[in-house]
Amino acid sequence: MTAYLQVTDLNKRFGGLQALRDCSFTIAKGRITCLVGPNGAGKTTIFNAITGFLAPDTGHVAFQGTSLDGKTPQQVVRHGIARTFQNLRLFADLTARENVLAGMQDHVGEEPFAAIFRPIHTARTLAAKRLAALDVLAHVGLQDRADTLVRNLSYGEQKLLCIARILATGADLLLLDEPTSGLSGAALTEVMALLRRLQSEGKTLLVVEHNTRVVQQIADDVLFLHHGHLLAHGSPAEIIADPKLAEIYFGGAL
Amino acid sequence: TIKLGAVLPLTGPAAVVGTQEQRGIQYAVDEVNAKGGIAGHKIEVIFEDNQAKPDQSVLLFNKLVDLQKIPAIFTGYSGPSLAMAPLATRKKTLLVNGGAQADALDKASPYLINTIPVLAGELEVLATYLFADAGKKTAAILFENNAAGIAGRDDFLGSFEKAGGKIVAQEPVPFGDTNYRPALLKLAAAAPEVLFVVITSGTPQLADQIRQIDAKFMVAGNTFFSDPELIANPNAEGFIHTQVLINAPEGMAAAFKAKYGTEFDFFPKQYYNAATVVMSCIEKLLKDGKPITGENLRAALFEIKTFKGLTTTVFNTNTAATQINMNRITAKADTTIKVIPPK
Amino acid sequence: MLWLNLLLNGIVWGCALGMVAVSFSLIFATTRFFHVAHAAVYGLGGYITWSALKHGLPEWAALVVGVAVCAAVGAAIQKLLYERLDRSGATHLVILIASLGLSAVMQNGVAAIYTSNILQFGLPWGNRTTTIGGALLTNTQLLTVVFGLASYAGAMWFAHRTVLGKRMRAVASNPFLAEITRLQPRQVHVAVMAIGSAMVCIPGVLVPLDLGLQPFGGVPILLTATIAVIAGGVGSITGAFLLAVVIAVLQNLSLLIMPGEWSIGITFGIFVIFMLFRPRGLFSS
Amino acid sequence: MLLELSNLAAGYGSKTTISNITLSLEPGQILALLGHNGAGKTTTLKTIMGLLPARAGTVRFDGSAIDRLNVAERVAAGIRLLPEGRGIFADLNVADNIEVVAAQNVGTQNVAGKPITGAAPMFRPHDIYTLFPVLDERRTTRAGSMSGGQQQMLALGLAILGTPRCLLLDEPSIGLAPNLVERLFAQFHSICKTHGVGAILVEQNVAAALTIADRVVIMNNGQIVFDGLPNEARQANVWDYF
Amino acid sequence: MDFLTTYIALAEIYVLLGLSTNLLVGIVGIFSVSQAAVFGVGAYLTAFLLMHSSTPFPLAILLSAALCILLNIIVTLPSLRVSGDYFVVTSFGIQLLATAVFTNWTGGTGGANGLPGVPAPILFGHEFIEPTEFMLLSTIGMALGCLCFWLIMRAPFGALLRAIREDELAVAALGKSVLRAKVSAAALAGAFAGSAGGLYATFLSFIDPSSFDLDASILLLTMVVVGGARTLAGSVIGPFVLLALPQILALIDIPTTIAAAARQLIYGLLLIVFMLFRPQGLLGEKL
Ligand SMILES: Nc1ncnc2c1ncn2[C@@H]1O[C@H](COP(=O)(O)OP(=O)(O)OP(=O)(O)O)[C@@H](O)[C@H]1O
Ligand SMILES: Nc1ncnc2c1ncn2[C@@H]1O[C@H](COP(=O)(O)OP(=O)(O)OP(=O)(O)O)[C@@H](O)[C@H]1O
Ligand SMILES: [Mg+2]
Ligand SMILES: [Mg+2]
Repeated sequence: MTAYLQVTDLNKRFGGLQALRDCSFTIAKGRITCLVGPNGAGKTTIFNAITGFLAPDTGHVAFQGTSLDGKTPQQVVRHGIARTFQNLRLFADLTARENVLAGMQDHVGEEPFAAIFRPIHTARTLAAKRLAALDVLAHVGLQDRADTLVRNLSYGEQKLLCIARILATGADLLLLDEPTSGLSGAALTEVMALLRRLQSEGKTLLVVEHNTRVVQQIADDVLFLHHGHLLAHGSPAEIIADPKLAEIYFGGAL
Repeated sequence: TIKLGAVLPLTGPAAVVGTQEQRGIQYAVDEVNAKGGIAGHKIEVIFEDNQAKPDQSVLLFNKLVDLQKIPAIFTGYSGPSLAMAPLATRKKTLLVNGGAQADALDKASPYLINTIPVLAGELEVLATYLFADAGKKTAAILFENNAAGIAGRDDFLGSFEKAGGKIVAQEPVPFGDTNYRPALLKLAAAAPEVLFVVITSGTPQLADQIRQIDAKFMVAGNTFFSDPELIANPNAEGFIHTQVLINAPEGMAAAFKAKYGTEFDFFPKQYYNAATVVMSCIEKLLKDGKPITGENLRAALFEIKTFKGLTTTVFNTNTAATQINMNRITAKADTTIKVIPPK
Repeated sequence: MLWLNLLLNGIVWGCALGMVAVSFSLIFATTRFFHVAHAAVYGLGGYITWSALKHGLPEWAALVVGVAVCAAVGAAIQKLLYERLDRSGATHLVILIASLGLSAVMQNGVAAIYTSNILQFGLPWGNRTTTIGGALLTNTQLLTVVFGLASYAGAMWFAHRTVLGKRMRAVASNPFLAEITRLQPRQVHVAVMAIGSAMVCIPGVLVPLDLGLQPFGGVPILLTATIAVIAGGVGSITGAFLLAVVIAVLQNLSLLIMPGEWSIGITFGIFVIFMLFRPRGLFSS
Repeated sequence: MLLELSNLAAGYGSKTTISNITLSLEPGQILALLGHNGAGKTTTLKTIMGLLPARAGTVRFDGSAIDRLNVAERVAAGIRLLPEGRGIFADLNVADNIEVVAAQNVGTQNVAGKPITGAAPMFRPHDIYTLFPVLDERRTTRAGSMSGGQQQMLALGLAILGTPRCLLLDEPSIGLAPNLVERLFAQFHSICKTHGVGAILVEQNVAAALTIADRVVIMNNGQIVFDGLPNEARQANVWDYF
Repeated sequence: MDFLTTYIALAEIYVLLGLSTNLLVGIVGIFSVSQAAVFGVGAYLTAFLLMHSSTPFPLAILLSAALCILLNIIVTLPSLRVSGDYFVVTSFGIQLLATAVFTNWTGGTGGANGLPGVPAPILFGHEFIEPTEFMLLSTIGMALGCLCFWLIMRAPFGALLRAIREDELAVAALGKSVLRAKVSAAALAGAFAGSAGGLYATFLSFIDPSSFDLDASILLLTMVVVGGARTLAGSVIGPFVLLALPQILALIDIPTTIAAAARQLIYGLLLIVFMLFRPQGLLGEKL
């Protein structure tokens, strides 16, 4: 059986810095995998490599048996992988609903030809999509904020909207970069519940997370990254029990 | 009052020339008005600024003709003049160009009158003089990269080669740029016997820069060299040039300078002259009791045919013939060395 | 020896351009909007100095007057115009348009006062020549090189060695932090505008000393200087100066192989292609 | 009392975001300001800093009202903010970062703008390098290219240079791995205790914040809903607000 | 009233150009200062076709639009690699390069002399030579342009363009092709500019490089900003206001010799004051 997502021997160097070193791992379908490691370990870089934002120096990524090597970000999304960003990257001057709409695929009228020559059809499908977008927002509990400009949403709401936006792409594998950082208790619980719910709906999640409580509660598997190298792969309990990893993560010199 | 129009570049980079032209017209008109106008009619010129752009010129032409029913409009620069020419034909409005010398202006419209000869005639005189009288067999050309300069280059090239000479190099300089050094260096490297220059402004700077490279060639120019600042520049010693003859009486030049603080240069003189031509036509129409329309003005112009203003201007065609002098700049003065009367 | 002459000529012109580029770079790197009225300040410097000379001041004093007036005008522009626009949350496009308006005001003001005629400084020593490596250079040109190199060195020293210079770079890097660490970004902007404007007065005098004064003469030189600033990499003084010299030399040397009317076009063509290969300029961080 | 807020209100546009904020801070005290996202913590800090005008109430520092002082004057008096995100000059190297801020010699004026005579700065560049030896090693490194943890140390260094009297720390632990958080918090703690600097620490990492806090204030919807000792906070049912 | 109709016809042509500029600069956020160059290519091509071949007028306009679509795509493509300030100046370089070509390629453009005698448009056997007649054509052109602009702005394409303005990377991460969207927008802007060029050349019957230089590009930007960037109404009103302004300023009585400079000075002052007090333009969103 081929793995759902297979990452083989990724290497990436930025100038003198080896950001990724022989990273190989697989992710099983339907599970929540947490990617943990100290700052600068290369977690975001792995995301970038999988989603086509960064060409690794060497190594391969395959999704459901298809190679993603050399694919552009938009092609990767079409294969069913979507990601969020550590610094959100929402469209601040658009409304929450428009942000979700931007994530939806196969829009009629998303190129000028149809927009100009099939105006009625465009308007009609747009109306339908707007309703669909409301459903997606309802999924993360933002239906009331649909027509609020993103800049006026609270930080927690913005974090939720990031997830809504990639849900709208219809992707099955979601890569979330620190979805809970900066969130307070209630919002945090909400996001954790959302992640569980997404899992139960058949999505597969790869999550970068610093909060150990969150990792313990949601992760099925944990990948531990250090200096661009994958040190361990196991259940949360195993990883946390490993004194060597704990020393790297919790102790160590500044 | 009788209203005339003028569409000239009064701001922007082309304003160097445009504002001089404006002063020439204004001076002539003020002079006439001070004497009580033409048969009791005061003259007023409405100046419009086209920044040397064709679309503005067309708009302003329509404005003057439509809103003010203007019979005659002064223009300068060939681009704007050519843009307005078809309108002049359609609206039977006299366009009077006193400064631009591109050959295309000659036949652009029956209503486009040039009170200054187009360059072809002037440069034929120069080329012949250089080859035959001065014995120069090779020439290089430095021209301003605009309509006037290109026409100058083409005309000189044609005439000089026809006379038997050879053009060894040619270089353009952008309009308004007074850094001629790279072009001069390149032209000097071709070792011509004479350098022909056609640039509208910045001639004193040119003289300095020619002196700096220690040039061995003779420098020749057209009427644009009649710039008092150039003549006063010691580095212009020995330059020769044609001059579309236009001379202001001593007192007049002084009065002009007193009024505007700038020299009574070539362009003000030319437009002074153009304004006199138009006003003579108006005078005739008034005397004949005819309405002052573009059509009548044009007819009057060809009836009068020979105008004696600052220079004798003869209209056999739309373009005036005037006397042309060959001058040499010596000891900060312009001396005539040959006279070519109007054809 | 045509090439040597052209090369020297290019270097001289490059130094003049480089002074404009360096002064513009200081301002642009700090404020990040296109202060196109810099061209008008350049022009103003020349006219003020010219007037001071006509009033009988010695050359050096006239230059000092010009520099001082430019500095004051630069500071005033920042305080009275850009700072207000910035406070009202104007975007860079809006500031650009306002700056265009300002240059229209300044240049036409100069044109209304001094006329559009080309004015000459008429300082005989400026045209005297010296032979250098087989080429004749005027005193003005030599002065241009001297001042050009001095301006470059001065700007480098200022930006990287003085506290005000470092403060200026700090403000550019993180305006919010600058505000809360009391670097007083507003004052720094005013200071930078004053310094940049004072600096541009020098080419504003030296170039017209050689080529004559024109009210709109600053525009083409600023355009080319801006290109040098960007191609050199925003914030890099060395990049701005070096590229200014390179552009000037290229434009001169290109005459060796093609007619002059194409040299400007080709230079800009090369620039566009260069930007495709180095989208953040030569010395980008 | 070092800092006193009484009935403070502030907001953006037509909206009043925080109101009735009353709290006080003593020298050497660390006050943890907690609350869920959007509760108004950052807004409170900004108002203290003078970045946002108070719509009602007063801010008193060292016993005098400072509502009329601008940001620069408040900084001069020793109120210092470590902003959300990375508070460093990313394009300058480490040494220049420290130098430009040190040159402003902040914290040596009283609230009336008069220099405090004879007072030497509490933290000079040298002291920062001693506190964070890793910065010393990286003096010539461009600040923006350091790791997240190093950047945060530099940011803290910049915030305490001169003579800080009151530190406002806005979520210093965001995006930092646990090892770094612990280290940094230990530094805060010792700085405040040894130099008598008061600090308001805004944190989502409640556990970490409680380890060093002397007092806890919890905000909800722009209001203070709890003000007490960490132990009381642990027991009170204030956690419903999260 | 030829003056009024000339003014309207010119303003309408500039509206098309304003739409083109607004689409790129206001909507997509590609800060291009080379729209006048594209405009010029459209004008020269139409002029060339009408003067040197028997191409009918509508076909000439279509061909100009087609060429400008292609050209605008090419000149906008650097924005994929070169960003922000760097692109502004790059497109500036493109504009200067184009001016150099217009001025010096004597065979194609008539060089600095310009091209006089471009024939008036002929449609259904009728020659649209009087401004009043021509205004009919330019009005149709402007109306079509506005309709297209309105349609795309309300379609998902409009939202996509706005999203690109805010964050290209995020758009790519959502599976959308930034390249395709930018190319489409550039094509549309090119079509507007190209047909505007064709109308301009046939209306004036004379064109020269001075209409298509950097100043012209900057005038377009000014029109868009004064009218109000990012909105349709803004691009319509901007050209009308800015073309009328000099005529209104001409009514102020100033001694002739300094009048022109003084009016330009007032124009500059007005711009400054306007930007200070209404940075979002007459009918625009806050930018
Ligand atoms: N574009 C880049 N250019 C140069 N260096 C980079 C670049 N992107 C990342 N790096 C470096 O690569 C290393 C890994 O970075 P990465 O962003 O993947 O870390 P991370 O594990 O996501 O850390 P954090 O938890 O702080 O987000 C860091 O040292 C970073 O400085
Ligand atoms: N610049 C602003 N303009 C308008 N509203 C704002 C602005 N900044 C914050 N707000 C709003 O003010 C409220 C309080 O925001 P604040 O940033 O103070 O919250 P916070 O407690 O710091 O939250 P977090 O933990 O997410 O940082 C929020 O509802 C937020 O949406
Ligand atoms: Mg990361
Ligand atoms: Mg906050």
